[in-house]
Amino acid sequence: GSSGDSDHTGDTSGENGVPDDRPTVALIIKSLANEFFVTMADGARQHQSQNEGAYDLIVNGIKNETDLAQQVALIDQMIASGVDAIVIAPADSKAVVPALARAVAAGIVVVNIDNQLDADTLAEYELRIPFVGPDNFAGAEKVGNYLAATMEANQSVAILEGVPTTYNSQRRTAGFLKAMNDAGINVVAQQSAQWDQTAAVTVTSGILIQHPELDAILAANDNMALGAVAAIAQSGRGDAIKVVGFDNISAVQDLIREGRILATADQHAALLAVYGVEFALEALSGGATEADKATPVDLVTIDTLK
Amino acid sequence: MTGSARLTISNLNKAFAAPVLIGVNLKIARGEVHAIVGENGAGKSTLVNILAGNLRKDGGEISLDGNIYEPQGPRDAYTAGIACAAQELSSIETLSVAENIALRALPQKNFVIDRGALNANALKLMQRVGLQNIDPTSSTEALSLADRQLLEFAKAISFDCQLLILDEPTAALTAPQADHLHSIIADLAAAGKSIIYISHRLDDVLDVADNVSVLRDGELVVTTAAKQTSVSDLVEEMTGRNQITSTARRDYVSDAGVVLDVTCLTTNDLPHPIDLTFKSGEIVGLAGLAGAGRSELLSALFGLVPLTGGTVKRMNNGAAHVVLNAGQAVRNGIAYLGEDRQSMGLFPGQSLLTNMMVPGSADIRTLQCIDHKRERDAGTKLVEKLTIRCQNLTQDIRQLSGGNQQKALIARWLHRDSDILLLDEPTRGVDVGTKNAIYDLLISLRQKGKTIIMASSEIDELTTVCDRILVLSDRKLVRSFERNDFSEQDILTAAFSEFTASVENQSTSDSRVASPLR
Amino acid sequence: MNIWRLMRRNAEDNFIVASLILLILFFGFSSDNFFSVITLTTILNQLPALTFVTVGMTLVLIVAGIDLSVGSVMGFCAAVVGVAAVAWGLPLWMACLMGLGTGLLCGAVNGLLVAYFSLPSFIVTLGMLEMARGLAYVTTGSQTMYIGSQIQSLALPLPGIGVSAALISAIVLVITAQFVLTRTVLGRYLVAIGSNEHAARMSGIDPRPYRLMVLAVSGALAGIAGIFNAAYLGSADPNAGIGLELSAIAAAVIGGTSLMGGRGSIIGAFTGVLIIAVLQNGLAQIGVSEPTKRLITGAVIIIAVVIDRWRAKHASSS
Amino acid sequence: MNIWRLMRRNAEDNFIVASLILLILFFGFSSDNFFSVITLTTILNQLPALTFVTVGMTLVLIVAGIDLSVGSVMGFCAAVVGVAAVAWGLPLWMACLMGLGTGLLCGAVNGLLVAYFSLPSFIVTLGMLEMARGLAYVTTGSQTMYIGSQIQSLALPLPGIGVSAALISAIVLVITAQFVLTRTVLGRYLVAIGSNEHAARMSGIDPRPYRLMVLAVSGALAGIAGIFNAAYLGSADPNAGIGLELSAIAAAVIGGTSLMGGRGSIIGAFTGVLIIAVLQNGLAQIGVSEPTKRLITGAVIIIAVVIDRWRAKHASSS
Ligand SMILES: Nc1ncnc2c1ncn2[C@@H]1O[C@H](COP(=O)(O)OP(=O)(O)OP(=O)(O)O)[C@@H](O)[C@H]1O
Ligand SMILES: Nc1ncnc2c1ncn2[C@@H]1O[C@H](COP(=O)(O)OP(=O)(O)OP(=O)(O)O)[C@@H](O)[C@H]1O
Ligand SMILES: [Mg+2]
Ligand SMILES: [Mg+2]
Repeated sequence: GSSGDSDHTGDTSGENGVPDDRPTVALIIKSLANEFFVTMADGARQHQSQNEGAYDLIVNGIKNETDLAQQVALIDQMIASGVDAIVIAPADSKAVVPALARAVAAGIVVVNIDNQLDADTLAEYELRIPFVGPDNFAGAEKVGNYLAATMEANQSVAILEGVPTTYNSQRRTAGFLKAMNDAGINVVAQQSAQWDQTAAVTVTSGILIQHPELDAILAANDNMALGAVAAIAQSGRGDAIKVVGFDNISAVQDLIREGRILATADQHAALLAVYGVEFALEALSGGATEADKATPVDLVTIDTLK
Repeated sequence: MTGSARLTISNLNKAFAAPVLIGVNLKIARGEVHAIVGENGAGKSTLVNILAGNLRKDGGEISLDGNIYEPQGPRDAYTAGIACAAQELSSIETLSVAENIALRALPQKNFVIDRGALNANALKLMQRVGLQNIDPTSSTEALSLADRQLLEFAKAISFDCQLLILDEPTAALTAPQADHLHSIIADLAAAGKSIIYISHRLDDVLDVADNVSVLRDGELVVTTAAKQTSVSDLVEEMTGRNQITSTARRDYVSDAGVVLDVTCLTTNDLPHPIDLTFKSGEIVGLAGLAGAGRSELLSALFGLVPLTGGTVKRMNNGAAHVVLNAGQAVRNGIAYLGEDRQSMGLFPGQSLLTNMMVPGSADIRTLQCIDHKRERDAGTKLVEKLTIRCQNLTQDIRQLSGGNQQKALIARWLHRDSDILLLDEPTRGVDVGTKNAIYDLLISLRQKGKTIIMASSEIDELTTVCDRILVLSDRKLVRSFERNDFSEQDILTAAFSEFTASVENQSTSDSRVASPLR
Repeated sequence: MNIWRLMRRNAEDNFIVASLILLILFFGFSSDNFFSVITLTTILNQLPALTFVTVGMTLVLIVAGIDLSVGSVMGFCAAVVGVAAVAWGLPLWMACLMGLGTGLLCGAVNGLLVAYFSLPSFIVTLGMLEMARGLAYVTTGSQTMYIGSQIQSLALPLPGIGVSAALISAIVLVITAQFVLTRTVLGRYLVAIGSNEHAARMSGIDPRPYRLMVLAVSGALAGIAGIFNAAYLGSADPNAGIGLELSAIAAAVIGGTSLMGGRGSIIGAFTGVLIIAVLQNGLAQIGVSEPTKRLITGAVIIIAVVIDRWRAKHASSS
Repeated sequence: MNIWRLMRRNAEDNFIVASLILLILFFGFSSDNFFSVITLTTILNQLPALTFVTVGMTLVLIVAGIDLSVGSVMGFCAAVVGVAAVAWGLPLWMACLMGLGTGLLCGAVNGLLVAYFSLPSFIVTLGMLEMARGLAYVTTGSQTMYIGSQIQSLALPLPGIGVSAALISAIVLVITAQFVLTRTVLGRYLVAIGSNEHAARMSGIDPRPYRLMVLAVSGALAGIAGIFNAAYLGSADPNAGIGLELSAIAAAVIGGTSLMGGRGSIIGAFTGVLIIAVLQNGLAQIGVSEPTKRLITGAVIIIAVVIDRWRAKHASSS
């Protein structure tokens, strides 16, 4: 990865020291400590380097996904830096809206990616911010349905949630639940492992003891899926319990090939930001693209990896 | 005074903000007990600290047995055969008594501490210094100040040193304990060890020392043989003035009202009920041997230890307030000076002024602004009155010499202008000149109708200033002497009475049989 | 009272101002837009919450305690404000009062356990850290509550003055607290208790009510921080303030406060807050990667203290 | 050496064992399956990493220091192990050695700054907390690295013995450290330094090498914890160990270690670790909601210390 490099790619002044009129796009994402967002950032950087002359890029993220105040501060700082466009993956669908309203008021083009802003709040600020991103609910449902197809009705599963306050966690959990309900599978436990791998081992271990009959675990991200796999290995139940995840991080691919994880969902993180940036550039150049754009969510299984 | 020079100090200099030691020359022979005396802040402890490797000298030369001696730390002093009992007692509370004594060289067998040897060695040393009643495996937390001072001494003599430095080793000790310590010093000297002995008790100095050096303002003014000098000569050389004695008038106002009424007081450590009254305008002394319960009584009067029975009533203009805790005591005009200034008095890291201004004058309220100018003026006056040697009022209290710290704590309560002063060893570590000034001060406070209750291990101090002396023995109030029948001999006899009783009466039920030396 | 004298006197014994200036210069040269009014405003707007919490923390540290619960309590109070304003439809001032009261209560519970049950403040407030966060989730049902633009007025620049009510109150707090600490008997008692509790007791000062008070104040200030956090976000975020305790302690210690008690400066702590805010802002503006941010933040924390200690050594030896 | 005597003696002065038993009983009655071999194995499997970190922390606390960086250092070391094993294809033992070395290095840097530059350990290790986390992200490119089943063997029960290599080494560590602390000169020196640094110096003990050593050991133990964490997860998670420092401090203090230095027990700290592990497990088994988990965790931390202090008071007054 290029994460060690400076993220302020491209010069802010032209070749001869003359200020240029290239627009600056700020990409504000959630945790740069999370592989999903790192991939997203790398995708955007790569896109920028392929379109060197077209725009400058600043990438910023927050320390952990729940630090809302820091993300609001980032928006303000980007306004202060005089960027032309902000592409944002909001840490919260409501709380960042006022800050984004300030950005719009400052004449900045704002594009929403990854996690859709709350419609009511937007309406209150009379804002129209285009959304480019995947449907977490649909993605989770896809994964859930794939799992359900390998199971029978009345079998039991457990769901590992992310940080319960986050939108993504709530949507994915809802998607999982819908798939399970549709298939008549019992959800016997539903606990948060805080998106964290180590916490996932602890929680899964507890669930396995309490529900020895368990047949599968649905984790709201791949980190927790990895934790669940470790817990299952430690419990000595080996292949008996199926695991599915979400995000398609690189580490799960080996496990999917080994058959220890059944499926995950790929939201094409690398492309997500690129879509957003292209969207913003288009808007800057006058092409009034107000409509939302859905990006694909693909199921990843042992078959798709071949 | 036999043999060649063990320690030679020539032209030693040391300065902090101001020079503290100026061109000091000193020679100490094998088997010599060499005393160093001087006023508070004269530089005695600084000299000791340089020898012990705690401070680096600025200039000059030190040689030990003919070799240049330049310690980089306490460890070097130790390897060079120098042992030191510092003025400020520093026991390690979470270690056992035995571990404290032997910390430098814990005996080990196969990398494991040899507890048997450790405790046996410690017990031997403890018996020697008079701590035989303490369990070597107990923690030092519960030790009294006197015991801790003896522990410090035991630590210093725990290894076979060539030069033993004792900085005010008897400050917290009673006369019998001090005598015992002096006899050990004599034995060590006879065995060829050199000893530096620092004390403000000049009689003792003349008793134990072969030679005496006087430090005045960092300069070594004279070295004489102890036999050829006298207390008054020493005082004159220390201060540059003639003999100082207490000069205040002493009429006893006997018909004054009662200010403190103690009925049937008992605490965990004072099992025998005590009934006492204290009047305004009197100085009452508490005499006794170590562990007799003087400190315990004073802290009970101040509300620091829970009473198991009885009451302490503060009588003020006809009204009586029961004193239940220290806060109430202070608000009712009672002041308390604890025996251990380090843990009970000083606010380390704070200025001299702050240290003198807590808890502040009696009219002060918690939510009040500080009148800095008024405080500075008050502080300046106190510094003059008690001759506190400092650079300025904002100097960190830790940078003051031991005796000057003690004076700052007395100043605290003078500033408060309390009606009743409970003073536990108020002149501990204070030089003779200031001691007399403090006596004068106490007497003048008495003239103003204040009540002073002071515990002291120096009986002559009590007979000098007190109107009444109460004697405690083995945690029991045994006798009371009025001014006209003071007799050191009788007081001492009374102090021993309960101990001898319990020795005679071997079948005592109290497991904590104390020997007179404790 | 002469603010400037107060500031200057403190600047003298806080070399840390030098670190701040160095940092500002560094970012000024690294980013084109750093020296601008809008950067200044942005930084100033971020100060209030951390300032409130840091002032409370400094007071607690001065009495030789620690308050790890500030971040969670802040989140909990923000949650209470949100629920009171949105779910119960209370007027904003009443919701804010409830937030403040919640903070005070949490702090008082801490204080009671620490002062009157002699428990270590580290553990008590660690317990409170967990509990207050749990309560924040319970209160909000683990959802961010959108409060609306009314509360934001607290965090927006006041017309005519150019700075927000939140910032003004933070500055008033800093000056008041510094005044109380250095110029009142109360402040001196706090220092005495932190410096030698035993000696304070023997001077007739009962440390317990002061310990209780200081922790209660720290809780109340965290409550106010919660209100301002909600104002800043326009919504109540039950996750607000995670890890804030470490920032507050870092700010206090960078500003010369001792973790051993008995020594501390509010103005110094505020300088620490400024350093942290400038650092966060500057790093965001030059847009370095997350790992680099972490590395720089860690290094700046250490360097700031190195500079301060180096100064202290230098000053005492001269 | 008689382990049982050692344990019993310590159990006597650690009433905390009572808290542990209460907790076990509570979960036993709340959950049908708590009293089972599999619960026991599961809990035992979770111990190693926290135990290693807590032993280091206890030693640091005993010399009156603190090490906030353990969690990050653990994450960093796990990252190094992962990269060495996966990206560089080194043999596992060499990768583990590199992880250990990394921890030792981080700890030594902490120790050097604290001991020889007289900086407060809180700040130095807070700086290291940030930096090590940054380095963990750099090393892994912020990606979880799947190492594979080879490393998991460390965390899986050894055939014939029934417990894992990780657990055995954790227990060996606890016994060794307790032994060193109470029975060797080194241990007594550490207590002396933490209790009264000045007095220790006067006895010819130079505190600096000991402080350096203790922080370096804490780093190295965090490194080993990183290896076991990677073994536990089967992968290297650059986010591993966030907040671990607080758990470790809580375990140590619950077990009777003083934050003021000079007092501490490794066996006690291990009891603290057991309490935390039982708590986490029990809560996961009864499956309460996240807010409830937080509330219970907070309450248990406080109650454990209340019981311990109540015992201490009771013992000293009788
Ligand atoms: N660290 C320091 N910084 C500044 N001044 C100091 C420091 N240590 C000692 N001094 C000053 O040096 C002088 C000598 O102190 P020292 O402790 O040697 O006196 P002393 O003769 O032992 O007095 P005492 O009889 O009271 O113990 C005092 O004025 C003291 O204030
Ligand atoms: N006979 C005894 N045996 C053991 N311990 C004792 C005995 N008498 C008193 N003590 C303890 O020793 C401590 C010292 O008592 P206290 O300080 O009141 O005596 P003191 O007369 O002031 O003696 P010191 O000069 O040692 O201060 C008390 O706390 C008490 O618990
Ligand atoms: Mg001295
Ligand atoms: Mg006494």
